[in-house]
Amino acid sequence: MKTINEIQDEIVADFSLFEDDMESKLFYLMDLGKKLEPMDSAHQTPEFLIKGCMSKVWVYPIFVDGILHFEVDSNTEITKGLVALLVKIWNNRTPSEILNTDLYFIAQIGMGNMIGSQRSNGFAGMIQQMKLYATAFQSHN
Amino acid sequence: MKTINEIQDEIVADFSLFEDDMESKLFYLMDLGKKLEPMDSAHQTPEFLIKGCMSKVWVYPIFVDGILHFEVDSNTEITKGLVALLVKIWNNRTPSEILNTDLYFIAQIGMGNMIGSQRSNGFAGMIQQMKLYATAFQSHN
Amino acid sequence: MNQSIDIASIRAQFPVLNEQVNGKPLVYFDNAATTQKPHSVINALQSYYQHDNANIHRSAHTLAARATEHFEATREMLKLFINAKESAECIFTKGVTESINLVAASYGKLVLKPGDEVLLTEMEHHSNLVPWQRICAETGAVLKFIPVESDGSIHLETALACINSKVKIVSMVWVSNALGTINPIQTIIETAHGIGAKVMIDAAQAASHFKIDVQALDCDFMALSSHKLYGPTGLGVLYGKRELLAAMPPYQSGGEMIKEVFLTHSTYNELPYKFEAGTPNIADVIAFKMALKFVSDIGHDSIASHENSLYHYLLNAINHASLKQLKLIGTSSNKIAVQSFEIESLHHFDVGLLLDASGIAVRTGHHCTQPLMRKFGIDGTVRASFAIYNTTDEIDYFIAALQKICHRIK
Amino acid sequence: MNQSIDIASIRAQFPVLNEQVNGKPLVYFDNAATTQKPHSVINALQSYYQHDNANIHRSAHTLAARATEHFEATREMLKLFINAKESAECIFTKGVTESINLVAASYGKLVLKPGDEVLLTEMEHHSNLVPWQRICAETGAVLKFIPVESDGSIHLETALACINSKVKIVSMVWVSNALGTINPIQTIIETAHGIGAKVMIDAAQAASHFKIDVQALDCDFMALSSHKLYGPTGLGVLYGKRELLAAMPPYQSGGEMIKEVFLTHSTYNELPYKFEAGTPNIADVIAFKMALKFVSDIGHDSIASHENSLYHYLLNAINHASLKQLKLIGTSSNKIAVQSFEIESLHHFDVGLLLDASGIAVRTGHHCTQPLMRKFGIDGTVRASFAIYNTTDEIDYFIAALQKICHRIK
Ligand SMILES: Cc1ncc(COP(=O)(O)O)c(C=O)c1O
Ligand SMILES: Cc1ncc(COP(=O)(O)O)c(C=O)c1O
Repeated sequence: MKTINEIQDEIVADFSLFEDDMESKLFYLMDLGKKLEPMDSAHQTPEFLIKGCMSKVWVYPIFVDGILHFEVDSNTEITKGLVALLVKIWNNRTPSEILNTDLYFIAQIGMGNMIGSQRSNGFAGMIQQMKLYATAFQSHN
Repeated sequence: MKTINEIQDEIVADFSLFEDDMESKLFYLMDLGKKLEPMDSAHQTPEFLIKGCMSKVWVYPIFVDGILHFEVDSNTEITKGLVALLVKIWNNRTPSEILNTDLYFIAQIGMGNMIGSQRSNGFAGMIQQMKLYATAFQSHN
Repeated sequence: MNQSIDIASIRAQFPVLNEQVNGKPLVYFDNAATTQKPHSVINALQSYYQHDNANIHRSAHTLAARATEHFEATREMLKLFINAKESAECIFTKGVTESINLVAASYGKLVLKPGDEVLLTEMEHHSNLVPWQRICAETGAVLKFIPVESDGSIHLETALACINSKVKIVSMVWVSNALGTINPIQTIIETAHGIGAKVMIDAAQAASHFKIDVQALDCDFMALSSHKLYGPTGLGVLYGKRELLAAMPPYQSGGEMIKEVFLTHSTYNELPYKFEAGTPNIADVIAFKMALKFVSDIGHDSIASHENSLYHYLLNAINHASLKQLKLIGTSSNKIAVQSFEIESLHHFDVGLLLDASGIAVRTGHHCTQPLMRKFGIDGTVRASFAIYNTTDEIDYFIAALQKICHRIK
Repeated sequence: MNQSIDIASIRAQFPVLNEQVNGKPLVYFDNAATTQKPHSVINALQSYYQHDNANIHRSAHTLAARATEHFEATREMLKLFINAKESAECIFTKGVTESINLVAASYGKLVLKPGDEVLLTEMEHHSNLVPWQRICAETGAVLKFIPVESDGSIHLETALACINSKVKIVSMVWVSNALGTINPIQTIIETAHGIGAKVMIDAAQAASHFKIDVQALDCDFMALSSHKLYGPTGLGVLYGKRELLAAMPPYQSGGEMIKEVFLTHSTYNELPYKFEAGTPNIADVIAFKMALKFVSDIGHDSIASHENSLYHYLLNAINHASLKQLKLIGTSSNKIAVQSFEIESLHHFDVGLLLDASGIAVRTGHHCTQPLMRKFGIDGTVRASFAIYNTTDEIDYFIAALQKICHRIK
């Protein structure tokens, strides 16, 4: 299994291929979203909805043997791609790996520019919520 | 007795002496106001108040032997000077003389510039009211 | 009177049209949300603050006199623009929203009794719905709605049938911001007057597209927003017939709107000042005159003709491009140049972002018409809305972007 | 922290100060009516319309995102400027007048019962008087007034004695616009809180002169106007404590302030949006940030120190000029740099015009404080009010003009 930073580097490399082509970046994000495992619709309840997102984003954490797994979904394709990026990096990691991550890829791919400040806030909300779950399960351990 | 236009010409000549000295023009107006015959305070009732003036201006018409005479007053010196100009021109004239006047002196002394548009409206109100009285007494005759 | 107009020279008056968005030239198709501003409006703002800025009315100094004169000149221009009987019938507000709130709170409260009806349509902007919900709740009046048909229009007969003797106020949108539908307000106004009801027209979307004549329409109230009419943000207009405005209690109170104030009671100023409490939005009012002049100089006929031809070009292009996943919302034959649509399997929001990646600005979402969206069984649309400075080239580029999107999601 | 400041370089930021009025350089002493605007504010307006103009919130395109970001940045700056706990406690309004109307209509209506008291002072601006008259008439509450002494101040003991258990709301001006008096609001707020009353502060005249800290003051509401704080016209602020604002019903309704809208009912948005119905005054909000920055960059200490020295210079100069016909109105020792006066036998209006002839802009009239004028037995004053860009040279010139006037009317 690749390290968190190896995956971040891959993401940065992938995005750099598109150079300034914003549209292709968004299509790429949407493709990422499509490749996600489907989320159990029973888990798509208000308590697992991320606050502060303009779209609906659900993040459902599953903690087994010290490892966190995330089921995610969204009602919009691009947001689904965004949360897919986080899943790519953080799925099947320990809480402490998650909590110790420096998410440098965000700045390196120029995320702010790509999705604007309002959606950036939503994206920050996803990160915060995933880290909250990591904190919760870490102390639970 | 001088004609209406002779008096207008005098006024224009007087003001031209001051060139661009606005302050002196205003003092001159105030002096004109001071020279007015005092108005009978019994005539200073709301019905003789000019509408649309920022200051209070009373115009009380007296019609004797086909000749109009105006008693006027104001609570502010400069406005009193303004109405004094009209009295200078129109006192002791027949209604038709008043109604046929072309008040060219207003433009020639640069009145708009001197007193601003709001007070110009008030000044227009005085003129209109004095002409209304002239019309009324003319038809009455 | 439909002279052909030089769109290039019109575009040159709008500095924002030179912007690059995501490396692409801006294509601004979000005009129903707010229009861009010509140089003349921007310069008027700048010039006011550089040369004339002062608080207006009742003052002895030159700057204040100058500012007052310019301020009232806009009101005079406005009177001509909408053909009001007198400028005192034109009241400056913050926008359409405030204009409607004013009428609901002041006139609504004055006349509405329990059981009376207030008649709206199902396509109202929230700004012409929520204020009436609240005043009805307060007075016991009942809200009724003229239904919207599946093409986004209202049937005139159905509408007229809603106008019964209980109706005291009809308040409706002239042109739907979400769909572009033009409503048959003239007949509705006549019929409403026949039973003694008063009619308020939300002209937010109408004013930049065709000529308004409040006397010909005989509407009782009308609301406009400057920012949708090539003018500054933060400014609107309430037109009202003098006899109605004169009978209404003031809305907000404070400076400017009073005549005499004692500690325990006050008397109120004349129209229009009675409804303009506090220091007004002086600079924006003054600059708004240049927006009215911009529209008048081009002429509403020329504007309507250019925008209509853009709209037909768009519909044609959509047909020829055979964008199978694209579904139009709002297909009435009587429309301004506004088109809402969905793309199958894509959220409107994603479509908006993808178009933005190509530099194309459209609005996405419920367009402040949630009940209308609910009626169509959707939670929002993508909306392209045109103004005088848009071109067929921009439409070609837009269609190409849509094709690319539809192709990618196949 | 009182560094000496370079007034020449500050003046250079205000283009209007280069104006000629009646052939004389403009001397602008009408700052209490509205301040002039620095380049940075004018440029921000221009730049917004040239590059970013779009309707804000809930949109997918770049211009809208940019405009939204800048718009909310002003709110963040404002939070720091008045030291609010959170930016959601800062609501954008049209001005102080609307802010007070909002509180009177929403909070006043919520809490006032027949017999309750609303406590003001006798020196309130009409904007902080008429709205309370109206809500008292509607709710049966009673208006009471802290009396004004002959020097234009209020006695703290007298004020505190007015605060009895019937008082539910105290609403008062921090600094009198007519007289310049600074009121002892801190102690009044504490005392009012002691009996459970809420306190609204009209800070229209305070904000440009000294530092505001709403948390230290612990006031419940505060109103500001941008145009008196070097910012654009048409914009104000209502600060309110979250728990109060959250409990209050909306004021105006329409777009932006809703969460979910159905035909028959609606739910409302979170703070601050619940109180911001309709398209806001986007451009002016964005430019207002530069006004706040202008004041913060100079620093309130430096501003106060410069203005105080101007004021003492003025009083000294008046004394030395022995202007016998001149009578000062408002002579409290605790004042900002504002001086009202009369000239014996001359109407204030004439004085204003005569000063204008020398290029000097002052305000004349009742200053929207008719009850206060009545208390002094006059119908108005001439008022000179200073800002950061005024100079002692201007005061010398002003005194010379007054001398000439007094000499002429002898
Ligand atoms: C003390 C005071 N309160 C309220 C106001 C009203 O402010 P605005 O006209 O900006 O609403 C003013 C301004 O004239 C004022 O000086
Ligand atoms: C039809 C309609 N009504 C009302 C409004 C509200 O206008 P404003 O936000 O300028 O108050 C709008 C603008 O969004 C609109 O399109």
